Amino acid sequence: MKVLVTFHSYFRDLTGATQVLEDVPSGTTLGELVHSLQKRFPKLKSMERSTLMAVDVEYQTRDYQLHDGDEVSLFPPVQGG
Amino acid sequence: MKVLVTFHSYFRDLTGATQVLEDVPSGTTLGELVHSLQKRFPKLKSMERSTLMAVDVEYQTRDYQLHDGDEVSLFPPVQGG
Amino acid sequence: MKRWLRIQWDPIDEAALAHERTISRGIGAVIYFLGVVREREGEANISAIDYEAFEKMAARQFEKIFEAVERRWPIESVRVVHRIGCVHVNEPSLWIEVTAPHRGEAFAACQFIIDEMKKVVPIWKRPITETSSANLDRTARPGTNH
Amino acid sequence: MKRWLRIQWDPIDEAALAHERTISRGIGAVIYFLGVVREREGEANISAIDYEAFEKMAARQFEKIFEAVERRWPIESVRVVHRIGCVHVNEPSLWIEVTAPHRGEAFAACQFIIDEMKKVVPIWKRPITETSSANLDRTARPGTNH
Repeated sequence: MKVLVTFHSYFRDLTGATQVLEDVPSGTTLGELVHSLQKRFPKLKSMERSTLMAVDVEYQTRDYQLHDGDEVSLFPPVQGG
Repeated sequence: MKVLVTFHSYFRDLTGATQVLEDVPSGTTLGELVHSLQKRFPKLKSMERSTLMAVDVEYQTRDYQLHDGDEVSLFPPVQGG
Repeated sequence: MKRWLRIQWDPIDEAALAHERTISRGIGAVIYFLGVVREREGEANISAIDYEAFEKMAARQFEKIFEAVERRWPIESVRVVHRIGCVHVNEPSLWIEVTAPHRGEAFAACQFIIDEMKKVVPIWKRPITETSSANLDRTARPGTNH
Repeated sequence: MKRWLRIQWDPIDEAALAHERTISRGIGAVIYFLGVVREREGEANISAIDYEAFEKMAARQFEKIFEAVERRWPIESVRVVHRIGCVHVNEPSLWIEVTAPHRGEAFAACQFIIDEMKKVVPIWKRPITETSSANLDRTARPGTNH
């Protein structure tokens, strides 16, 4: 299934990408997706403990089961204000 | 010695007066002055526990020793805001 | 700490007050508080509150509050306006502005000013109901047809 | 509870926002908070902050904060404006207004909104120093000569 991943803030700099379209097996979790992205983008791995994950407009945890067409966002800690 | 007493807020209504000029013996305390005013204005006596006392622009307690020319203010609890 | 107090009969002009604000490049937080006259005062519906101040003492007591604020928090400026006379429901009787490097101290100082004011500043209120409003002569501003 | 959110590139127009305020006759307290960009960001002196938002998610997260406010306090209205793009030192990046019957709940809700925003609303900042400001192309507003 296809999952669109968007990087926000300096995660764009770490990955050199704004968005990547991923093809993942059915049943893949958000944690597994992030793990595979960290392999491809080693600088993302260095931010592992500061990575926030969302699907559509809601925060999700690593065990979230992805669905075809999900829009995933990865970003560093937020800093509004 | 002469002391000018001003009543604020509904203490004016209780006494029927805005100001009274009092002639008191040297050494009189603020408490003694207020006591004598409560005799003259019985409705003021009923507010005894809710009476705030100031000399010039500072709060004072009953044992404050009055001076000639002091400007005393008596008023109910404040309600700014 | 910059301090600025006005006890005034005129309506509080929020736009003008905001326009007059100056802040240094170290300021991160500005708080405004508006105290507004509510329709409900205790059990009764009112149409206005008639505020009275012992102005000279009110100014001194505010000054002492400002001194306490300065001792406790790194506040850059405090401005306070308290209106007196007849203030109708929905109109502000009190306007406070606090500017500070960080919001924590700005919120703390602003609440402190209000709390202390309600304890020590000699201002009193008289609720005006529809029936009592015929009897408002004594609230007239001196020298004006208020 | 009335809720109103704007995430905008344009400068925050305090006067217009204050002018648009409507309050019922039960309101006793209005609080405004302005978050202003400070010159000092950590160890460095900056000239501006470039704010970026994931807008759709930011709107949803603010909505959840507003829902939490409504559950906890009797607030009449909340209005929030967060500016994005390049905000210079001394300019506000955040404007919040809370109206409520009493000041206690208004102060509590206003601080809660800021605290929660800083935890969950996807907005990020990039400090702009004099030397980095030549490199501001990507902060340009889409479709304008910003």
